[in-house]
Amino acid sequence: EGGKVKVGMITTLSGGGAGLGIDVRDGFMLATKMAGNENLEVVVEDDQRKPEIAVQLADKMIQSEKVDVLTGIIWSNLAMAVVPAATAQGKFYLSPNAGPSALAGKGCNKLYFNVAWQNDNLHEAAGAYANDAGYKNTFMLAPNYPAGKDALTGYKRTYEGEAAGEVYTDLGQTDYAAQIAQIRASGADSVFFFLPGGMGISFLKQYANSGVDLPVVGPAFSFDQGILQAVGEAALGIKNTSQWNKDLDNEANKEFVAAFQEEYDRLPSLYASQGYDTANLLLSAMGKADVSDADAFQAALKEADFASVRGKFSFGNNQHPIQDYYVREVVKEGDVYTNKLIGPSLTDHADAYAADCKM
Amino acid sequence: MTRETILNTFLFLLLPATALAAFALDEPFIITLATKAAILALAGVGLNIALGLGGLVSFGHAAFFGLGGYAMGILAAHAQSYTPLMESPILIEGTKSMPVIWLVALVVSALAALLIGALSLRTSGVYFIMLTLAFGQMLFYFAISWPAYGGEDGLSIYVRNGFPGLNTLDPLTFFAVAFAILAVVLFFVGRLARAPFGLALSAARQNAERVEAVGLAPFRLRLVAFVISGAVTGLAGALFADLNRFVSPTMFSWQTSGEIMVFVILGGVGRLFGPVAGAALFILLEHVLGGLSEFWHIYLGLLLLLVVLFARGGMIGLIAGREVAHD
Amino acid sequence: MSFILLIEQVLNGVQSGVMLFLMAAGLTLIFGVMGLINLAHGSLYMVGAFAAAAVAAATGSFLLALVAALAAAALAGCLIEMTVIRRLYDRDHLDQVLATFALILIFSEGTRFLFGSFPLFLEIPSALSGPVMLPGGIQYPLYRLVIIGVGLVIAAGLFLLIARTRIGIQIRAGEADREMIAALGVDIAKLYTLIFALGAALAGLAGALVGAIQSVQVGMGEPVLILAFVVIVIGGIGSIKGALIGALLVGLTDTLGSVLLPLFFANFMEASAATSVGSSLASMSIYILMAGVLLFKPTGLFGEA
Amino acid sequence: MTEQMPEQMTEALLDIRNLHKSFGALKATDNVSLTLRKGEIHALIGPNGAGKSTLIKQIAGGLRSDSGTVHFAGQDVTPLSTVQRARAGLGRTFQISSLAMEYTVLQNAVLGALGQSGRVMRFFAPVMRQAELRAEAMRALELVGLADHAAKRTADLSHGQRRQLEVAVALTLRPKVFLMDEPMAGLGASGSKEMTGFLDTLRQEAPILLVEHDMDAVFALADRISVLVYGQIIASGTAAEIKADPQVRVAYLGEEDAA
Amino acid sequence: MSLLDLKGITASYGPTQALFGVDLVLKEGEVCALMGRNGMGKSSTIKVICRMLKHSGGSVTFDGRDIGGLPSFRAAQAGVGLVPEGRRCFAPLTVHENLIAAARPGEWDEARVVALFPRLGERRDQAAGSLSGGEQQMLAIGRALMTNPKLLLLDEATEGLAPVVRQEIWAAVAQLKRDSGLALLVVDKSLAELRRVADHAVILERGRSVWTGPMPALDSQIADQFLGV
Ligand SMILES: Nc1ncnc2c1ncn2[C@@H]1O[C@H](COP(=O)(O)OP(=O)(O)OP(=O)(O)O)[C@@H](O)[C@H]1O
Ligand SMILES: Nc1ncnc2c1ncn2[C@@H]1O[C@H](COP(=O)(O)OP(=O)(O)OP(=O)(O)O)[C@@H](O)[C@H]1O
Ligand SMILES: [Mg+2]
Ligand SMILES: [Mg+2]
Repeated sequence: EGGKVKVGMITTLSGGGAGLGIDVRDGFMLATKMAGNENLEVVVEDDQRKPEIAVQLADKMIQSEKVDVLTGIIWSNLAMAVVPAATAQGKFYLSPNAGPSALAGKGCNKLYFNVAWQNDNLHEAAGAYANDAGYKNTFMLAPNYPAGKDALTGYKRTYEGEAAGEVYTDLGQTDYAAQIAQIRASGADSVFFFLPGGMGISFLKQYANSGVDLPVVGPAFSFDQGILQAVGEAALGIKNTSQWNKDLDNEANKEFVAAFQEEYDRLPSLYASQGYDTANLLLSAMGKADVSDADAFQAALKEADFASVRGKFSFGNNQHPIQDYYVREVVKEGDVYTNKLIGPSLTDHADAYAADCKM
Repeated sequence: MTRETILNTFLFLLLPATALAAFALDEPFIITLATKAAILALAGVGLNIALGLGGLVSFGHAAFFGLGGYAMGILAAHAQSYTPLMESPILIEGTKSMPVIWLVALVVSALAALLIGALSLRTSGVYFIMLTLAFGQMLFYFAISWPAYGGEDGLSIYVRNGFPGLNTLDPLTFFAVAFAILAVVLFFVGRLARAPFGLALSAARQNAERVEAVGLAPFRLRLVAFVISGAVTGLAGALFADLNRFVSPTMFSWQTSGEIMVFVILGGVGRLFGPVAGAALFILLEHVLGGLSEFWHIYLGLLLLLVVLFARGGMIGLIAGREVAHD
Repeated sequence: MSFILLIEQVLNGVQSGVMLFLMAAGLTLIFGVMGLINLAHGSLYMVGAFAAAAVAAATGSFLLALVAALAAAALAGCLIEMTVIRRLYDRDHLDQVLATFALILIFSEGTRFLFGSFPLFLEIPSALSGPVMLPGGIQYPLYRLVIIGVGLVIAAGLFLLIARTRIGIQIRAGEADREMIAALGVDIAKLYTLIFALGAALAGLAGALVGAIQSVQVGMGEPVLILAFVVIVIGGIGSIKGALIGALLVGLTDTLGSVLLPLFFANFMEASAATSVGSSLASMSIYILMAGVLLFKPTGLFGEA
Repeated sequence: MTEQMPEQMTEALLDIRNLHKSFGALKATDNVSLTLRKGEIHALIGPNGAGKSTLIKQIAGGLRSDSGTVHFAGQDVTPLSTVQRARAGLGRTFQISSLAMEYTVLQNAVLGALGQSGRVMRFFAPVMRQAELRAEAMRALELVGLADHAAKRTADLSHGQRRQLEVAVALTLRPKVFLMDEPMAGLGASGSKEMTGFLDTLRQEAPILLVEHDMDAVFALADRISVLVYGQIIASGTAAEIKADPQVRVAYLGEEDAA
Repeated sequence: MSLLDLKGITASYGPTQALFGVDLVLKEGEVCALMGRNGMGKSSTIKVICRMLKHSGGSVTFDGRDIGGLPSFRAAQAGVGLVPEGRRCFAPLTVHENLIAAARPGEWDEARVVALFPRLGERRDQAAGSLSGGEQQMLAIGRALMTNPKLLLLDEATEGLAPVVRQEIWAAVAQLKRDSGLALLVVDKSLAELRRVADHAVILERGRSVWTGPMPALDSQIADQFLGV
């Protein structure tokens, strides 16, 4: 059953942020290797984190490589550049990471599946955790770009307390002394921040050294396996929210974590898990339908009939995940900083835009 | 015919030949690459007017490239959503017509170049480089944080804009459009370089004191050159956005300015066809090396280094000889 | 905003200015004095940070890490000066831009090849960690005070080197007319290698010092590079004093802009819009500052025509 | 020779009144007044650092005067820029050659002709094919004796040849007045002799304010000589008068004056 | 033994050959006049001696050793002092800084240079770029003397100087010749002055040394033939 499928993976493999793309790729390739399905062919290209390059690679994949399915993009702005054009040309797109709201609501599409989360989800989970922890007055911090604004919106959607301050920093900012001083003076009882990549590392190091010791919460992005070692002790004990952790107790996850370490000699990250799930979703659909029959293949994907490393996993009407979100804590295991699962934050959570999707 | 003329003709024909071959072999993506090369070459030709003829090292040409791109993005986005750009005092509607978009891109980037040039040209040398960079960065940050047109996410146009009587969705047709524009601009720039204006401008680069002493104002010459240069690069920006059906603030980034500059230097500063050679080579490298190794930037870097150190006068200089031809 | 907070923010501005100065000092030395636009200066900053992180991880000593940063950056500086840079002194700025741009590509991807794609860990030594109490009840990280001190010492040292020593005179003479100073018997090539290495070492030191409180990652040098250029242009190229003043101006504008502008807009706007508009303007503020300075003084505050 | 000229010919074409320029405490020019009449060569001599080049720059517009006025062809040009003054007909040569080095000799001369023609904002027709400009440029090159080198790159000229080209470019401007800062400098003995002969004929085209240290040339050419010392004119008169002036001998000519 | 010995020097600027065979011998304490019309290769010869221009054929021997392969700073250290055509003072540096930039110990120090050119003392802290032309020329000579050379190359050192100063410089040259055993190679357009100070002369014509001989032998016929005077 099911014919050949050619997948085009466009992801960030060089320059800043390459670590994320490499993890998604490695997770994805691990799953395909484990499945050993000869009908699946993957071509990988590096988008250098530039939207224009991503668009051109998509054109190349579609026009020259004649792929059936696209995947791999890490960043929302690149996804916004590629996804509408790809689906307009009748190609499936499976998102292993980015989940911009525009593609979840009005802009949803039969050919577009998100296998990670909608962008707001982890922030919503953080807001829910803040309520549980009894925070009443949070200081919020994010970079001044659309995803940053979405982050604060998402947090405030579930968080019920007051805002001690809302601050947007420069994208790529490296010094947070001014913001930390504001936090100190604000009378907040907690801090929520969304600062992906190097920005988060800088913030955490400086925060730890500043003498301010309010509790901090944030989405998993600043605490992921790839960068935790660089933050070091400054991250210890911090709570963060995620839909996955390496100690999640299910068979698929155990197998994945073991196989990933075996194959690549490092602990898997959130992004690797998402890449892995994306591949398994695709493989599950390939078992059921032929990609040339778009309707059938879409239906097969939507069933989400695969063993997710997150445990239960299903798609909502807008083809975005309905899944559980957890609180994790940064701990040190031997020499390695990593996350420990603390407990659930949101269960069977869908995103806020699903209602706008007319599909 | 000099060697440079032969080389130029060859280079010039290389692009359409590639596109046609790709068409014959049914490799539409190669046509897209050729189109990209033509458009980026156009941006480089624009920069080369300021850089090569005028000696104005602008590190902020991304400003015009981006403005051209956003002219297309904003007009098309409004046309796409059927919302007017402005209702009072006069009604301005969006449009999906390429000629109108080009005109707007030209005018907007020319005006921006007039403003930026009038301010930046008060300085010179490195200060000029940095001031143009500063203006580019201002626009970059503005575009990133201005939510109305997508901020950092940029703007997607789902269908390419139209040109009366042509099917621009067809890759070959769109290539032909871009190439025709490049050809026309090259012709005019070629004339401009040998015209009185070109002689005076180039003299102002070599020795401004001398130009003043013969009764010509270097500032005016440079400003006019900067405006023409900005407008051409702006037009390229509009085409580039149409090629990708997408605009984003990266078009404004300093790396974009740097890349346009790389085309020019790679090909040969002040050579009419320098940017064409430079852009084509760059895209070829990106395409070929990018496929070879994750670390292809190392090879690209080494190659660029070799060109600067050992092929003075760029690729064209290497092949056609160092001296820029004089009448 | 309370007065104490304002003072603290001013201190933050000064501190970030001094951090920038560490970077700008080497750049202005190379750029102003030798007339070379070195875009790869940011790469040397990165080399310093990576060397420090690697040595700190291996030995656990921050002091050794700093030494390693200085040595590695100086070595890298010597190496590129002797292989590449010295062929660029007589070229125009364009060639320099392209060649050093190429060096960025090589350094960045080379570093990634050696150290992988993930950020490295580098921490401030425990003796310098944590806050201290300043008069007036301001809690301020000790490490940042140390950076301010180091920066000012380096500023003074460089100033003396360039303005008062014979080596300084020879360097400046070489910038004016390289061929002539050589014809008078000065081995300018060796001198330049030395100066380039010194500038590189300063960048490496900056990378290590700053890397301890930021993220040590590939590409970390580029944003700082642009800022450092802004600094030396505001201050006037080639002037150490200018670089210091420029760095402080940029640091203060950036810090205070990001804090005060949103507050300012909140006076006549709804809060979240004010935050957003204020932050946007703040990110442009240093460029506006630079444009403003150059419009009134086309060669920077302390630059010569 | 000025006595024989008709009245309107002797009226001052260039009239400099009370120019001052200080650099800090140094008064580079101090209340300098000078006139230049049609058909004459007025030489300005004086020790090094006396302020001659400063004065030329003040007249040409490159340096703003602290006070004083420059009248040119009956018009007060004091507020005008260098460019405007050049357009008005002030042709200038530089003490240190200032040319477009990448251009050929001919192109440099055409540039001058172009500046004079006022038709620079043309973007289409090739400039080197424009017959009038070429003719004008060649005329100037022939006058200074560079016609044979027209196709040579300026950077490849020897020092002396560059001096000649400097004068040629000034010629193409068809100026009403020449300001020449040391045109003989760098010309060998034979070159100086030729240049002297040439300037002698040039005064028919336009009068010359000549700054020069070559006394053979100055005494052979000048109708009037003014001596500038420490920014002030200490003497003014014919060659014979100046040669005899003891003050001038001490300050400038020295004792063993060859002339 | 001769201090400087050029044999059959040829040299080019890129494709244009400037020197086609120059022979020149100079002994310690001697003054040699290098003459020729404009563009005949005087400056190029000077540049070959101080290694600013690489020669393509022939040999340059200085102080008993072949300096043909040395970089220019080594030639200077060996004792070649240069006062270049066009002065080339370091414009942004002060007069004082110009003087000490490349100074080497010896009998010439700043005090002695200032005694020779008092005006330099008056302008000690002024930027060289804003000096008058003549002042810059004095500075260039002073700067070369401060390196305490064995051979001083003077390329049009009196260009643009007032007659009084010119006389001073000629007097200084004569004094150098008399007192310090310094050898001088002088390019200048004043035949009269060269006759007074030089021991012998070399005349260049189109990049070739066409006449060499003691100064008195340079009669008006030769001067007319090669120099146009
Ligand atoms: N920009 C300046 N700043 C300070 N002093 C200056 C400046 N320009 C000129 N001077 C001084 O003004 C005086 C006059 O200089 P100027 O160049 O006019 O002399 P000059 O008469 O042309 O001399 P020369 O015959 O040697 O060329 C000199 O002492 C010079 O050092
Ligand atoms: N940098 C250069 N590039 C190319 N050709 C040059 C260069 N310098 C000099 N020449 C050529 O070399 C020849 C000799 O020049 P050189 O400067 O040695 O002459 P010179 O005798 O010093 O003349 P002058 O008396 O005018 O200074 C000339 O024909 C000149 O055109
Ligand atoms: Mg003068
Ligand atoms: Mg000469």
